[in-house]
Amino acid sequence: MERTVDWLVVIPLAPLLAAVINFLFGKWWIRHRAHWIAVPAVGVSFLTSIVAAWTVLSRHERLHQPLYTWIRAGEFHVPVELVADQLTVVMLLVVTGVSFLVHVYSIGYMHHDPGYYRFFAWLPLFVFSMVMLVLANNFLVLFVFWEAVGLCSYLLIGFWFRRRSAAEAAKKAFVVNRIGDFGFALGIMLLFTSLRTLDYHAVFEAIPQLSSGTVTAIALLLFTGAIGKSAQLPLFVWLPDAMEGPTPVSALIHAATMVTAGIFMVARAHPIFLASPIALWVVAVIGALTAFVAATIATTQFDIKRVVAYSTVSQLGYMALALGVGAWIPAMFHLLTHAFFKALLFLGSGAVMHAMHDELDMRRMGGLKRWMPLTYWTFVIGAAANAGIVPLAGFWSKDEILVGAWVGGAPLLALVGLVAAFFTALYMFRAVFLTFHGQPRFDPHELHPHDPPATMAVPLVILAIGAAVTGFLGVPPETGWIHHALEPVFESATHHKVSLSLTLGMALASTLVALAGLWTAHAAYVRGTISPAAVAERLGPLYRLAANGWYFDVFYQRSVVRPLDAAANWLWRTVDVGIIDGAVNGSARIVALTAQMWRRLQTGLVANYALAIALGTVLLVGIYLAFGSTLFR
Amino acid sequence: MDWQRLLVSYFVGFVLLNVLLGLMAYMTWFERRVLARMQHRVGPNRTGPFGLLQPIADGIKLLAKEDIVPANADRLVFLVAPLLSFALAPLGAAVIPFGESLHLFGLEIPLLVADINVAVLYVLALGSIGVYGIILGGYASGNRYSLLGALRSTAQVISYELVLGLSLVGVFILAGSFSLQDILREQQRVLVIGPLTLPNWYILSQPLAFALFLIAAVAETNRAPFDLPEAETELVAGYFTEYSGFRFSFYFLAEYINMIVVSLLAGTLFVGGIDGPFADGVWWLALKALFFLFFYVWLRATLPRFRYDQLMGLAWKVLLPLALLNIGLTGLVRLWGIGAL
Amino acid sequence: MTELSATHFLLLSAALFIIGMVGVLTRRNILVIFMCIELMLNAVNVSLIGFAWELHQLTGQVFALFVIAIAAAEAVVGLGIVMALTRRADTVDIDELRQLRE
Amino acid sequence: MSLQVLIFSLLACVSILGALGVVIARNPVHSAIGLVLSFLNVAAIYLIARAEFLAVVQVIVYAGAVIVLVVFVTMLVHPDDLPEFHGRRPLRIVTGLVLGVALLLEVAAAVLTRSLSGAPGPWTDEAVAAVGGNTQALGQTLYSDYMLAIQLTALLLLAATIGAIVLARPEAVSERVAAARRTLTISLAHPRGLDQPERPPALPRPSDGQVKPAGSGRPIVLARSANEFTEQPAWGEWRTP
Amino acid sequence: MERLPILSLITFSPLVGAVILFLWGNASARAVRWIALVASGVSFALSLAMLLRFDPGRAGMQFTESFEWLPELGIAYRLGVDGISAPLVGLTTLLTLIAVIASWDPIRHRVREYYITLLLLATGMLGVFVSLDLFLFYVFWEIVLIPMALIIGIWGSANRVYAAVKFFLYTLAGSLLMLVGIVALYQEYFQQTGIRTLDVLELAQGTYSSTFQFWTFLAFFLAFAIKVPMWPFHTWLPDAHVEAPTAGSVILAGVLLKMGGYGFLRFNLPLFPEATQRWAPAIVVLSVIAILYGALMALVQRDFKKLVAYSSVSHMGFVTLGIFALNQQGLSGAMVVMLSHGFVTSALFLLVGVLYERAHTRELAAFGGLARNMPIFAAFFGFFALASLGLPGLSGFVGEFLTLLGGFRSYRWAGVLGTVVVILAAWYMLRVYQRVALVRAPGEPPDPDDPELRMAITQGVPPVAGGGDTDQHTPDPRTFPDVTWREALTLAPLALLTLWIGVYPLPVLDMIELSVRAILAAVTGESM
Repeated sequence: MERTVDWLVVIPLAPLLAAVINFLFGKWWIRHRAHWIAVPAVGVSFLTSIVAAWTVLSRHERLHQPLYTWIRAGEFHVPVELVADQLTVVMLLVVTGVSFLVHVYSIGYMHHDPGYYRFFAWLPLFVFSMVMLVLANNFLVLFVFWEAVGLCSYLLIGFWFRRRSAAEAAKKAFVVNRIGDFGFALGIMLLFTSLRTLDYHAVFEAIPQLSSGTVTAIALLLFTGAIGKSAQLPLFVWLPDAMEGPTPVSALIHAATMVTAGIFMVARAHPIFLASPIALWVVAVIGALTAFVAATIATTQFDIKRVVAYSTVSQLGYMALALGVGAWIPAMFHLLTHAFFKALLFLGSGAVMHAMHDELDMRRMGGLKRWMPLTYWTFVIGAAANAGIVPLAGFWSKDEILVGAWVGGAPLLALVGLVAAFFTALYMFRAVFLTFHGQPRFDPHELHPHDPPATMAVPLVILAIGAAVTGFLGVPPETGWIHHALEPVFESATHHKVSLSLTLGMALASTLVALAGLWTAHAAYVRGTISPAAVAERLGPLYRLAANGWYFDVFYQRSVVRPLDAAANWLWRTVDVGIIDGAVNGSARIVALTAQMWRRLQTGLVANYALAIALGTVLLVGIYLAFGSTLFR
Repeated sequence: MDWQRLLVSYFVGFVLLNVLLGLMAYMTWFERRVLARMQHRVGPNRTGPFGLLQPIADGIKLLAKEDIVPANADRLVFLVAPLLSFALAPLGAAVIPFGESLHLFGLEIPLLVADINVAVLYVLALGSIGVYGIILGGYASGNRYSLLGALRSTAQVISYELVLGLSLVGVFILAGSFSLQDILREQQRVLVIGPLTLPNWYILSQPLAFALFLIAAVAETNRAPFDLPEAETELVAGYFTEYSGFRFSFYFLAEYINMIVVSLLAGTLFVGGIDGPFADGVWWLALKALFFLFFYVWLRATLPRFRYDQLMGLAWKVLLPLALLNIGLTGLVRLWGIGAL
Repeated sequence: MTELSATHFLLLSAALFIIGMVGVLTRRNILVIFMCIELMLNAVNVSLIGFAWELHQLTGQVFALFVIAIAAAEAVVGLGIVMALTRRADTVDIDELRQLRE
Repeated sequence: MSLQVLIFSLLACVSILGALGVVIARNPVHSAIGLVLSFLNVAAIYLIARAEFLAVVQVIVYAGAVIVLVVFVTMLVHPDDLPEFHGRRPLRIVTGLVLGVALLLEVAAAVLTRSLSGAPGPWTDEAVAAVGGNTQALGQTLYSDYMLAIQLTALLLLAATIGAIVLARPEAVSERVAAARRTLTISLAHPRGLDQPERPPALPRPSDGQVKPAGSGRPIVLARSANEFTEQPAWGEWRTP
Repeated sequence: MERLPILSLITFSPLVGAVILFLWGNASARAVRWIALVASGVSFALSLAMLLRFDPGRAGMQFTESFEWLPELGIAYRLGVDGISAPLVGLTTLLTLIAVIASWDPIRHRVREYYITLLLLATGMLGVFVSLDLFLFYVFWEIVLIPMALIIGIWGSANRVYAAVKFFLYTLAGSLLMLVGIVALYQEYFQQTGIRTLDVLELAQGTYSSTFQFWTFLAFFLAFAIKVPMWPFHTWLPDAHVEAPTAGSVILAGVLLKMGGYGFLRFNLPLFPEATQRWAPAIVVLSVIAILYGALMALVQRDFKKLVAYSSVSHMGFVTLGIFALNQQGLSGAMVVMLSHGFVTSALFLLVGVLYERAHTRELAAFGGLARNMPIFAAFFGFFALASLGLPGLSGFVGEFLTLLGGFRSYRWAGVLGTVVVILAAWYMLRVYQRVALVRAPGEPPDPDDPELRMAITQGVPPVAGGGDTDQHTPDPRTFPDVTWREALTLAPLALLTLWIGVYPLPVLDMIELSVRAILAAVTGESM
């Protein structure tokens, strides 16, 4: 079942080499030829992934390639091994596939940027990191590349480093991710202290030996990492800000691949979660809440990329919900479909921005359908897929999640999901209508929107096709291709028997909800029968809550950042300089004062010194005379 | 105990002292006559035949003069200083051997007051004590000229004493003793080098030392051309400006006695002392000393006075290194056995 | 006390030494203090020579010789210091020479 | 009481009197005379102790060199302004005397209550005579057993000589020391001297029409010709033409 | 077997350079620099050879040299390295070489004296790491002190004398306590066995009463704790770093702090196993405080160097935490942290030096937007900032993770609290990176395509001016040239090593492994 191969390393190595070459020689030599290195490299990686996937899926075997031992300290032993099982190859396909398309798209999109080579260094670096994350065989290596993708995210969000907003967003993304990593790292440490190993297989074997408390702790700590990376409540705040990066980055990292690392990790570690019902429950609740909260926020945003970003958060919430209720395969299925349609949506909005000269505010768009039909149609496909309109990809996967939640013992959460689905359709089509329909709210004489060039258009089309058809990988529900493919991975998980009626009922419900959202959006932004302003007015505080992202940022700023800064400042000025250093300098001063006192003995008069010498002589001789026989013998 | 020997020594010393004083007196006459001849003058010739009574007349004159003590003077020191000078001057002669012992009245009478095994050092020590006469006299006069003269003299004497002492070290090395008797005995040996038969006088083996000794001795006795302490043109009369009468004469006497003693010493140390052709005896020594005394006068008549810095520079920069060189060379020669003369 | 012995030397030495010490303690003129120090060194020599004589040793004399040498060195340096001091402070009164204080 | 003791006592008495003279005399030159007296008598005592060489050395070095130097220096430094002429310090004299008497008592007690306990050495009078006398004996000991010590002493004397030269000629030496310091010293001062390099005060511009005052407050006047220059008074009031 | 005394050669080749410089009084600055370069280069090359020939399969001392020095006192000239000291020797020679190169241009006054001091310092540091005799060790330990104080006090910036004196007295106080400890140990061993020795390995064989261990441990501990420095003995460090010249900071952070950690490993643990166990919890508390405290301090610093200095405090907290966690991961991790900190913090100080050379200020507020005109600088800075905040794949992570793991195993709370610092480190490091390298220069307007500008135009929100309030007038960072090739030459090897340790730390870990295991066995009393 397990086969050792030596070509698996090509998948990460090709993008790594591209990244290194572009980084080292890009600025002075390669410059605008950078894509000639990066794109083929990722292509190679993608092709190799296909080979790997074919091998794994058709032959039902795990591929395995040991590389080297990374750390060895006592019993702590961390080898770097590449392992490809079914879960991995699915992820590999998504990662390398979407990456390839985004790379191609970037050739056109980033063409005029002075940091072109840099972009084509960081992007393959990200591919490398993500691929390694997926291929890792133990938790520490997973963690390493977990952080590495975070780094790439930092580099790419802050790509336009001259913008304050971009720099701030990058920093925020990294630090917030680090909060999650803090938990993740602790989880790994606890895992190691409890089990003396970090290897997936060994860990999963040993899980039953642990007490339920420990397992819960481990699971929750690991999930903290996922919260950070996959932008779950309450750490999702970084993701919308991450839109300051170039749009291809948003598409690739902050929609399709990196943010799903958390989902992947939980899925990868499912034996641990399965051993802890509490942890699963927490995952599900956080997922559902995230889905709902992010959907409400998305509804109120005007920045097209932010809408899509919050949509991502919301969709990630769905996946987490799926994980929490034990619907592992639907979670991965949604991950897969989401990758396509979210990448599509981002690239589409990128095309819009491209055409609108970096305008992001939907209130200054409108009527773009006329000039950008290709973009329009692909965007609509993406939006519909996201909104879960039959028969596009999102419909199938989201439906499975809701079903899974229902049967997984959390009907309430399924209902929350449904509500969120309404908002999903609402904000998605709000974006479509505001952007492409109606009259242009800009001066068409100044701006001449047009469809993007081929390098950008081709990926859009391919992704649109993907967004349209990938859903059928999961058809029929419960027994689709994807289910068969991933079955071996999750064989230990319990399977709920799902009745056909439930499936159909849920499908109907979600379709209705989605259509309701679509109708509402149409009414509000096309027909104008509902005034969004009036609704916002009516809802008042609720609207403001959503529009301000539920005040998470404000809360963090007020309760964490500023108090910490103030406390540190106080510590520095009072404790460090005042008390500790004060004590040091104070003791020095005491010595100096004492010395000043002693100094008076130093009269400078030779006569006095001579007198002291003579006195000493007299005394010594006297002592010698008196006690000499006893003292000096 | 050997009271006898003590008495004999005392007697010899008494005789010697008187001879010295007499010699001293006629030394002044000798100097004046020779100097006058050299300067195409006549010199003292009125008092007695050839002016031979002149020293006596001078002596009477000086003794008859008033003994003036300046008001500013440090009285006690002023009075004692010339005595000190005068008293120390003839002591040096006590260690100079004037010949083999005489046998008179069944007694062995050495022609030598005291045979000390550190005789030469003793002479040097006397020289260094002698300085006090000058410096105290100059100081006690309460007069700036005197003080300056005294200071000059002190510095000069100390410096040249060093040269004097070091120049003799070569002799000591060869003789292996500080005792003048031993040194004399060494020189009485005969040196046979091939066809030549030479006396083992140290002037032959230590010519450099001899030259140094001669120069240093002149300076040590404050004679021309090193008579800076009493440079009349600059310092009135140096440290004895304020002295008059017999106290002045004490200084005067001391100077001439010193000259005689040094001449005797030079004769003993370098040219064999009583050793000479035909028959050894005190006459040889007298002859040699007379030559050195003549040399003193000759110098005075010939050479101008040194400038002070030249004087000191000569001592420290020329003579002292030469003396050290001489010591080193002599030491090496002695070490390699060539000097087993 | 009828025969000369080291005790005599020692008593003389002690007397000279203590006279010197008292001089050092009581005088103000740095030059006189200097002389008193020489006196003390000399006193030490007396006792050394006394011992050497009594015990038929030369070590005492050797050490006396070293003491003399060192005294000479000390005199040279000391007087040099006095010269420098008077050149700077224009006094030989140790009560006015207080440079050691700073 | 033997003759030896008699002579010894005589010499010792004179020597102590000389020493007392050193301490008591107000005039340092008198002190020096007392000291020489004391030293000479001590030298004579050495002769009694059969240390002829040392006796002579004592005279040459102590009396002839050291004290002469002291007297010399005494005369160089203000001979008319001696501290003792300005009064003595009674308290200090009392303390000094008390301490001196105390030490004297202690030492006397030590000397008189104890006896010599060393083993007699080899250098009897005969042995000394056999090698040719005190000087030869001393020389042999000195240049065999004390070779290193005597070399060190020589070194010490050299150092002292150099030190004395340095001290006595500060002006010439300071330059030489500075030159040596330039090559062989690590200075602790900051290379830039001051933390904030002090700017030189701005020079008055020619247009300011002011003449920079010289040290005495006299204006510097540029002479246009040699005649004019010689007419300016070197010191004193400035003459207005 | 007659072998080359390679450790002596390594240790004393800088000294030879110093002596040559000392004797060659009028050497030109250029000649002086080249001589120093050759001397430190020889030392470095020899240490490389030593490391290559080092046998990681042996736990004991290697390349030992020994000859009696003062046999009556049991003092001998004993040198040797094991897995703990060998990497530190390599680190020292490398950083010395780098310090020599880094001082090439910035030091323009008293060049000869400077390099003499630097080379002397190098010998002292190397001696500390290679000596196996407590006497020798102490001598070298004190030798280090003086040149360092001189470097700070002479070639430092404005407040240098205060900093130098503080550094000197602070560390001297500690080392005097250590001297007391050494004497006590010597005496105790003598009384027990009748052998007078100062051989560390032999002394470690002795068994001492627990009271004795308790106090002697404390004496040694304080010396090393001040050197490390542990909270609350750290206040000399920011002052010393801020005032020291760049190379001085490099050496100070790169090597001197390691001497403390090395001291713990070499002396405190093997000599006083019982006391180590008793003291460990208290020390772990201090370490955790140091880790968090240093990070918090770094958060609010306005002076670039001070920030790096406080981050050093934080990092060295990891070292002590790892050591006193008393398990294999902790100890190995502590060693790796020491190496990593040596590379990374030194590089950060070099980078600060690069800026200081151009701006003559270290105020963070004076900088901004350097990534545009100094891309190589920004790349290096970013690299080392990431390494400093413990990014996996770079050296910082390996050590920190191992120490935290070790701490977590022994004291769960310590591991948890210590791990918090990964957040804080990211925060302050990225903040300063943004401040210096990103965004714009102070007072520079936004670029045309910047949304901030658009906001300014459309909504009337004025753009936030770059930079901050500075008291003094500083040159415009936009005019700064990028790093020179010489500066790059100092940074590049450190970057490579950082990457190497991060990616493939196994050779180093293997080198350390057995030695650490031996120490652990001594402490816990278990057999290997």
